[in-house]
This record gives sequence, C-alpha cells and structure tokens, in this order.
Amino acid sequence: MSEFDRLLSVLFSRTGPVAAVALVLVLSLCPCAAIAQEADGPVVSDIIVPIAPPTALHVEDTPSDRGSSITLTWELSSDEETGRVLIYRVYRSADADTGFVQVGRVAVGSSTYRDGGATDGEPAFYRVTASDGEAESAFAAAGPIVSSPQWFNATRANAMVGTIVFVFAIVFFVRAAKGGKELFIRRLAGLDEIDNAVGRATEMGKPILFISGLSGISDVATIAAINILGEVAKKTAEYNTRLIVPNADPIVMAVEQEVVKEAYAKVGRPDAYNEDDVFYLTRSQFAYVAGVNGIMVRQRPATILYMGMFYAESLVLAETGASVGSIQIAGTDAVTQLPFFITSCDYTLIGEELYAASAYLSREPVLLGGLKGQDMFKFVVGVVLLIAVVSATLAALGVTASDPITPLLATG
Amino acid sequence: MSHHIIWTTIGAILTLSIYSFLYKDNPFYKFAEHLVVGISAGYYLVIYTFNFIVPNVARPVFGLELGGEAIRFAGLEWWMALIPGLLGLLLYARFFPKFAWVGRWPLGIYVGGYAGLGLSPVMQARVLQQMEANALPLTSLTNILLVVGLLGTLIYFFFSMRHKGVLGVFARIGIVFLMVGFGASFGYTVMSRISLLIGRVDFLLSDWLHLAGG
Amino acid sequence: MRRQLPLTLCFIAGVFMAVQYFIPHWRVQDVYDRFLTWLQIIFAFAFLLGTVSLVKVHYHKIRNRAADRGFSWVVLAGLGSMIGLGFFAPGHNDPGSPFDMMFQNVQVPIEATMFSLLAFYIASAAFRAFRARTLEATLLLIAACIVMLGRVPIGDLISERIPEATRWILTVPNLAAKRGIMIGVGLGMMATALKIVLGIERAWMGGGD
Amino acid sequence: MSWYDKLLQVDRRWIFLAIGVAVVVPFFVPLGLPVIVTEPVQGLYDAVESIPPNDKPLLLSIDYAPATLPELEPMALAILRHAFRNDVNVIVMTLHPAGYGLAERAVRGVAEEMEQVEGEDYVFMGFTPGVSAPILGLGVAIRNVFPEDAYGTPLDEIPMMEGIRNYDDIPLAITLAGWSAAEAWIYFAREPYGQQVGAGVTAVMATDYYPYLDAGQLQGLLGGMRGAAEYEVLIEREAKGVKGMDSQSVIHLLIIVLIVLGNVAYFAQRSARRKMALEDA
Repeated sequence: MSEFDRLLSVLFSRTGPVAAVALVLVLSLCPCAAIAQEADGPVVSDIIVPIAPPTALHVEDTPSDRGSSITLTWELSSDEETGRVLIYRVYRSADADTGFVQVGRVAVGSSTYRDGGATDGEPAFYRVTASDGEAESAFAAAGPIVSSPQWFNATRANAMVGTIVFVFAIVFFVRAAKGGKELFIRRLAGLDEIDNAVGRATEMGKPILFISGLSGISDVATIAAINILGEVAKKTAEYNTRLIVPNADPIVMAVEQEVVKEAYAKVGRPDAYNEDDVFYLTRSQFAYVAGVNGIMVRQRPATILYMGMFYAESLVLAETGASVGSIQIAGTDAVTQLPFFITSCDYTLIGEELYAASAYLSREPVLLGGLKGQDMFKFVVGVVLLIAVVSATLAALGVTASDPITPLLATG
Repeated sequence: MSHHIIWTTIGAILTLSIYSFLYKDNPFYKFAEHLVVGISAGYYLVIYTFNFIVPNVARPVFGLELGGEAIRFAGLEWWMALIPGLLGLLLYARFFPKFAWVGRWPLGIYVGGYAGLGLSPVMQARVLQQMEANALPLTSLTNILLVVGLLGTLIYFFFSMRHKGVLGVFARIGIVFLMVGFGASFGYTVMSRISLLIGRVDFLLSDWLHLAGG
Repeated sequence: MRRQLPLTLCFIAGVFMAVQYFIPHWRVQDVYDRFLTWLQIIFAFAFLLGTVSLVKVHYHKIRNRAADRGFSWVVLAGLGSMIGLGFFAPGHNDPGSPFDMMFQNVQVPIEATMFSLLAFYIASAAFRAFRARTLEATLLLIAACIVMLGRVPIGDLISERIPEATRWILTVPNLAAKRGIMIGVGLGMMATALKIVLGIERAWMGGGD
Repeated sequence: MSWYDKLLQVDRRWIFLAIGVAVVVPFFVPLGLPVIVTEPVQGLYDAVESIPPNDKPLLLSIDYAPATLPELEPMALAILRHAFRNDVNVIVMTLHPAGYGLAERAVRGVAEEMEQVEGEDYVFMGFTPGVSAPILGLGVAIRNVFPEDAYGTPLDEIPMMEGIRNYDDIPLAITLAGWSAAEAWIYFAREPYGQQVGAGVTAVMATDYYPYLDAGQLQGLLGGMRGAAEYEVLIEREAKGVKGMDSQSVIHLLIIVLIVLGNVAYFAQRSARRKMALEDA
C-alpha cells in the first residue's frame, strides 16, 4: 500500500477532525504528493501527515481488584504498520473536556493499559493517543467511568470451591474417625523403620539426629516435620535415647524445643531433656551443613532422620551420614532432592507421604481420618481430570464445538 | 593490591580446609566449620535486625535514627508498629518459667498465619494449575503418556486403599514414572554440582594462583 | 486459657490468611500486607533467640571443659566479630566495609566450597547406589545416564538422539511424575495446614490438650 | 579377593581423586566442544530481543547467593550484555540479602565494559527484604518498593525511570535465582499482574520449572551453566559458560563410566555367588 493510498484509507475509514485535517492537507498538497508517488521518493515525509489515532477505546472498572484501578482497551492505530507509532499515551481527567493529565504510556503493539491511580467513587474520563515520540495523534476518548474495589475475586472462584470441598472432606472424615470407625492405611516402610531405628540407637548407646529441613514455618513441610518430631521425641524419651536436633531456623528451634520438652515431660522424665540438644546453628545453608557434617562425623549417630524441606544440601548431608554408617530415613516434598535421598538413604518418604507421616506414626483416629479425607479429594481430582481430558479430547476431535470443562480449572 | 591478595589467600586457605574433609575430619576442617557457623550466625542476626526490626519497629516506635531518618509514628500507626515488636519480645518469655506460656502467643500467630497461606493459595497454584495444564486431549502419544503418568502417580499416593487390582496396576505405572522422573532429576543435577566445583577450581587456579587464564 | 489462647490466635490468623486470598478489596489487602510484615518482624526477633541458643551451647562446652572446646572459642569469636562489626562499626551494608569483607572472603568461599563437595558426593553416590537390581532401579539409572549425557556438548557429539531423548524424558515422563507429586503434595500441605488451623494437630505447641 | 569385590569396596576417596583430576585438567587443555541452543533458552533470548531500545526497561532481579554464583553469574553477564548491546534499559534489583554485592558487581562490571551510563541506561536498586511482598508491591508502584536507588538517588531524579510506574511499564522481568524466588516471581508477578517473566535457575531446579514453561507462565528458562553457555552462543560472546562446558563433559562421562563399572562388578559378583551357591548345593 502506498503512502497515498494510506492517506485515502485514513480518510475513508476514520472519521473526526483528524480525517478532516488530513483531507485539507492532502488536497492542498496534492500535486506534490502525486509527484512523490511517481518518484517513489521520501518527499511525503515532509508533509505533516497526522498519525492515525487508536480507536474504539473501552474503559471498565478493573474486575476483581483492590480498587483504584481502571482497565483501558483500544484498537491499535492503523499507523502501527508504517512504523510511525512508538507509544500510546494515556490521559485521565475528572472533566470530559479539559484538565487531562498523562497517567501512563505503553509501547507500540499494546492495546491495553491498567491505570492504578484512579480514585474510587469519582468519575473519570480517559483519552488515548498514538505518538511517534514527538507528534501526537488525535485522541480516542471514553468515560465517565468509576472505579471500585471488589469484595470477591471472581477469577479465584474455582480455587474457592475447591478449598471449601476440601475442607468439608477433611472435616467430615475427621468426625467420622472420632466415631471410632476403623481405617486402613497402607504400609509406609520408612515409618515402620523408625521404631527399629530408635531401638537400635538405644542398644548401641548412640544418639539419633533429627534434621527438620532448611526452611521455616512458611513451608508447610516444616510443620509436617515438627509433627513427626513430636512422635519421634516420644519414643526417644521412652527409651531414654539422646535426640540431637540442630536447627537452621530460630522459630522452628523455639517450637521444637517446646515439642521435645513436652515429650520428655509426658513420659515423666522432664530432667532428661537437655535444651543444648535442640539448638540453633545458623540460618546460612552451607554453614549449617558444615556444622551438621561435623556433628555426624564426631557423634556418629545410629540413626539420622531428614524430614521437611531440603535444598541442594540433601546429598552432602546424606552421603556424610552414609559414610559414618548411620541408618538414614528421609522424607521431603522437595521434588529435586528426592532422587538424592532415594540413592543415599535407607528409606525415603516421597512427597505426600511426608504429610501422612504424623498420622501414620501417632495412629490417632482423628489424624487418620484426615488422611482418608485427603484420599477422597484426590479421587475427586482424578475424576475431574478425567472428565476434563475427555472434554478436551472431544473438542479436539471436533465432536463438540468447544471444551466446556478445562476453562473451569483455569487460574486467573 | 596486597589487601586483595591477603583476602584471596584467606579465602583459598579456607577453601582447601573444607576440601580436606574429603580425606577425613581434621583440625583444619573443624576450624573452618566452626568459624563459618559463628560468622554466618552473626551475619544473619545483623542483616535481619537492620532490615526488619530497625525500619519497622525501632525507628517508628522510638523515633531512633539508627543510620536512617528518624520518624516516630503517631496514633494508630504507632500501635501498629509497637504490636509486632511486643509479639517479638514475647518470644523471650521462655526464659522466665513463670511466664513461659505467654511465649506461645507469637508462635500461634506465626504458625497459624503461614498455615492459612498453605490453604487456598496452594489449591490454586499446586492443584488447579497442574490439573489445568494436564487436561490434554488424548490425540497424541505424548498427551496420553502425560495423562496416564499423572493418574498413576496420583494413585500411587493413595493411602487408605490397598494397591491391588486395577489400582495396583496404576500405582505400578506411577512408580515407573516416578523413577524415570527421579533419574532425570538426578542426571540433570549433576550438571549444576559440577558447575560449582568448576567455580571453586576457577577461583583457586585463576583468582588465587593466576595459573589458568581468567 | 494457657492452651486455648494460642490455639485461638492460630485459628484467627489462619482463617484470615486463607480467606483474604479471595477478597481483593483494599481494606482486606492492606491488613494482609501489614500482617505479612508482622510475621517477618516476629521472625527477625527470633534471630536473637537463636543466637542465644548457639552461644549457650558453646559456653557450656567451654565451661564443661569439653574436648573440642578450643573450637567453641572459634564460633564465639566469629559470632562476636560479626556482631561487633555489624552493630558498632559504621556502614555495615557498604561494600568494602569490614563486615562485608568478612562475609565476602570468609563466609562466601567456605559456603561455596561446601556446596561444591556435591560434585564428589554425586560421583560416589552414583557408584555406590546405582545398581540395576530391579526394574525401577534400572529405569532410574538409565534415565539418569541419558540426561547426564544429554546436558553436555559431548552428548551431542555421541548422538543427535541423546539431547532429543533428554528433552523427551524431561518433558513427558518426568513432567507427568512431577505434576502428580505436586498435586499430591499440594493436598498434603492443605490437609496439614487445615489441621493446624483447626487445632486438630497441635504438636507445634507441645501437643496434648 | 577377586577384582569385582575389590572394585565394589573401593575407598570412595579414589573416586574423589578422579573427580578432582577430571575437573582440573580441562582448565589447561581445552577441548572446545560445540554448544547447541535449546528452545527454552531461545525463548528467553527472543523475549529480550523483542524489547524496543531506549524505551521501557527490562527488570533483572539478581536473586542468587554466593553458593550458586558459578551457574547463575554467567547468565547475568550474558543477559546484561545482550540488553546493553540492544540499547535496552535495565533495572537491576535483588531479593537475596547476600545478593547485593553480587548484583552490583555484575551490573557495574558489564556496564563499564559496554560503556553504559548509570541512571540513563541502567539503574541499580539494591536489596529489598521479603520475597512476596516486594514482588507484589512492584505491581502497584515501583516507588513504593524502591523510593530511591541503591545509592540514595530518588527515582524521580533518574532519567531512565521517568514514566516507569509498575509492571505495566516493564515488558519483561527476569529472575536469576538458586532458590524459590524464581517461583515467587511466577506466583506474585505473573499470576496476579500478568507480568511476563523469564527465569534463570540452577540446572537442578530447571526440571521443576518445566511445568511453568509448559503452562506458559514463563517466557523462557535458562538452566545452569549450560543455559548460560547457550545464551552466550546466541549473543555471540562466549565466556565462562562455554568454557565450563568442557570440564562438564569430562566429568559426566567419568560418572557414567563409574556407574557402568559398578554395575559390571555387581553382576560379576552376583553371578559368581550364584555359581558358588549352585556348586555348594
């Protein structure tokens, strides 16, 4: 399309003052433009041809937001193709005709902008122009629009339904378990071994080392590890075996001191609890590893338990533990570290098994009930997934026009 | 610059001390180990104090300068800065047996807060998102494998049912996928770890001894 | 009361954090932001608690004339010097300050070296434990070897198929397994979190009732 | 004692020695093996390549700690070189408390090398505590999270930051992290704000991030030193990433040889034992 055709297309397809101005300009300079057309030269650029403005500006209160935000969308300027547009400028005003202030700009090719500076409850007007950096096109206008905050995030409705169903599933089975229903739980080898491991340590007169991961409470895996420590501490307190718990997180240390202390108090040996055995080393990942490695080679624990969130240090710890001949049981949901624990530990709890551990060890009906609820929800996940797969397949094969299920899983 | 050489040499000697652990535990390793525990514990204490307690509590509550602008908050804002500070101090109640139980208040808030974050956001990010990504049309072998593998892995994690019959078959498929995945993860990791060793050797040879061209 | 109050605080904090996720309104989100900061502040306060624990352990070792007490002095000296330089020397954050130099030239190289020990341990673990004993173990071993080769240039030289196979293993069986683990772990996390919030699981405060 | 028993009980320190030798030798005798570019790296390269020059900035969050420096620093250098070569402005920040010095060293080093002006071509914000809070905060207003740059200059006085308010003005954010910060960028920048995010992670983390890449939550992904090497090949400036690939190749081969030896010895021992059991019977 030549420059001249473009001007004509602007003329015929766009309305408003821009086109009018363009028409006047084109007509008055027509001979010159015609020459330029024939010569195929750049003379046209000497003529002040206005940039085509963006069109069809649409404004709406940003949905599912905290407020003070308006979302603008528009159709790109037809001058995008000629490379004349570099940016779009966005203006806002409380008045339809005057007082517009630039509130933002977006690069060529973007047709949407979110203005986070609106005032809730006050009508605002918007204008968007296209610009080459200096010259600016006429504007596309829209408004008035009022922004408001929302009390519900509609894009997360599916997560809410899921969470509610999940909570009900757990609570239902916990209640059922309270009623004394016998529940089957499949064997978890690593956990069965903990009893033996404590016994073995007692016989050998060697300590047990418990490492509850390198993360803090913000990782739920750490909470799971603390629950397991509670069960382990009960056993070591009974057998009067030394339990060493070095920590990388001060809050976890504070909690674990409580846990171990209570366990010793419960079996009637509060004096046997030594606070120096549940201690803080350092938050720093490999400084912590250096310290724990030292404890391993010097104390030679009979058993080492790794439970919780682990990072790269897993193999340094587990290989050092293996080299001093300890029985090692690991449990983590850190997918990247599982292969290392599997290679160098005697038993490894994989992912979700870590979360099942405290229920399994304590055999408390209430906790086992929770596990059952978890399984039921997993079943639901599987069924929903299958339905979604069938729906997607039918849509892909052209049997149905579209896939109605998968979008329901979409996250915002 | 001799200053630089001294620090680099210290770093190099400590590096070699750690490597000596590969042979066996020895006083050089013990020294480096204890040193780094002490130094890093001090480092994090300082960093967290200056980054959290000073700007959020010390300055707004007491109007202290502490290397920044002294702004003392007033009214509600002052209380909002004071309360977390008090909660933090309550952690130390454990040192006074009579009040030790009060120390559980901040722990309750802390544990509860993060547990709450482990509910709904996890549903979205870990469960729904992965389901959506795996809701694939069964039109290619890849997709079929992804769907079957995911279902198998899910079934492997069933706790309350015996892995027998159809369930057993799927659980077995799940294990196969898990093992291939773990193998892949292991193989993939090797790369990273060797990179680190290369980094250290590079430090010893190039930065310290200037043997290999940087 | 002594047990009920912390459990109640835990419940309130937990329910708020779970519910705020669905409420974008700034009134709620502002509270959420503030509450997150509170959690971080509590965490920061705990560091001194941890440091006290570290000092106590080593002080006891020195007092009890433990065999390795000389190294306890090393811990205390390292800790003391960082605290001294951090709190009492000016500009601990500035690059080149004594605090920063200690960090850059003592802590960093030691930690980096500890980390690099992994290269050695990976080799010894692979040699010791990678045995084709069962079908599962064989699959793990083969997948590991293919991916190991596929990630380095020498794999490309041996066969063009190796990088392809690597990519396939990583994006098909590996991805399916990861997703399965992720969903399972997500449910485990939610169940554990829920039990904490509802006070069903209370090991964190010493368990019991 | 037969050969397989000896081999199976070999002191692991011999293995350590072999690894040590294998990593040192290529430093002196380079092999110069070729590097082939993979899709996720190309994706990130394309995303950076598509940012218009001297306009909206690239946000580079250098979130690594010293421990993962050898893998991630070559990425930072390569991405910075790429951006500066294309005259793309860069905002550099870090979410790791130990990352300040590392981030500063990377951006200043490359800026000096490529004669870039601070405040016009790049700006260094320094460290901000927290992870989710600042990432979310940047979506509201950069000035809330960083009222001033790392050296105390208010953002309003920095020419490059004019009109840059939040993610709406940042075409791409790249995080280089050896920890969960990379995931946090997906959860707290990509998910709530639709921000385009790219990531550079350690090779070990990379498998974990394939689901995000697949789900379209990441524009591109660099995994480990090889990722850096590939990026170096794309921008035609080979540095430490490409160099390190030689040692990598040798050690990978060595480990595979060790696994094969271990299995050969294991099966030799097993069949010998079976034979012995048969003879006894």
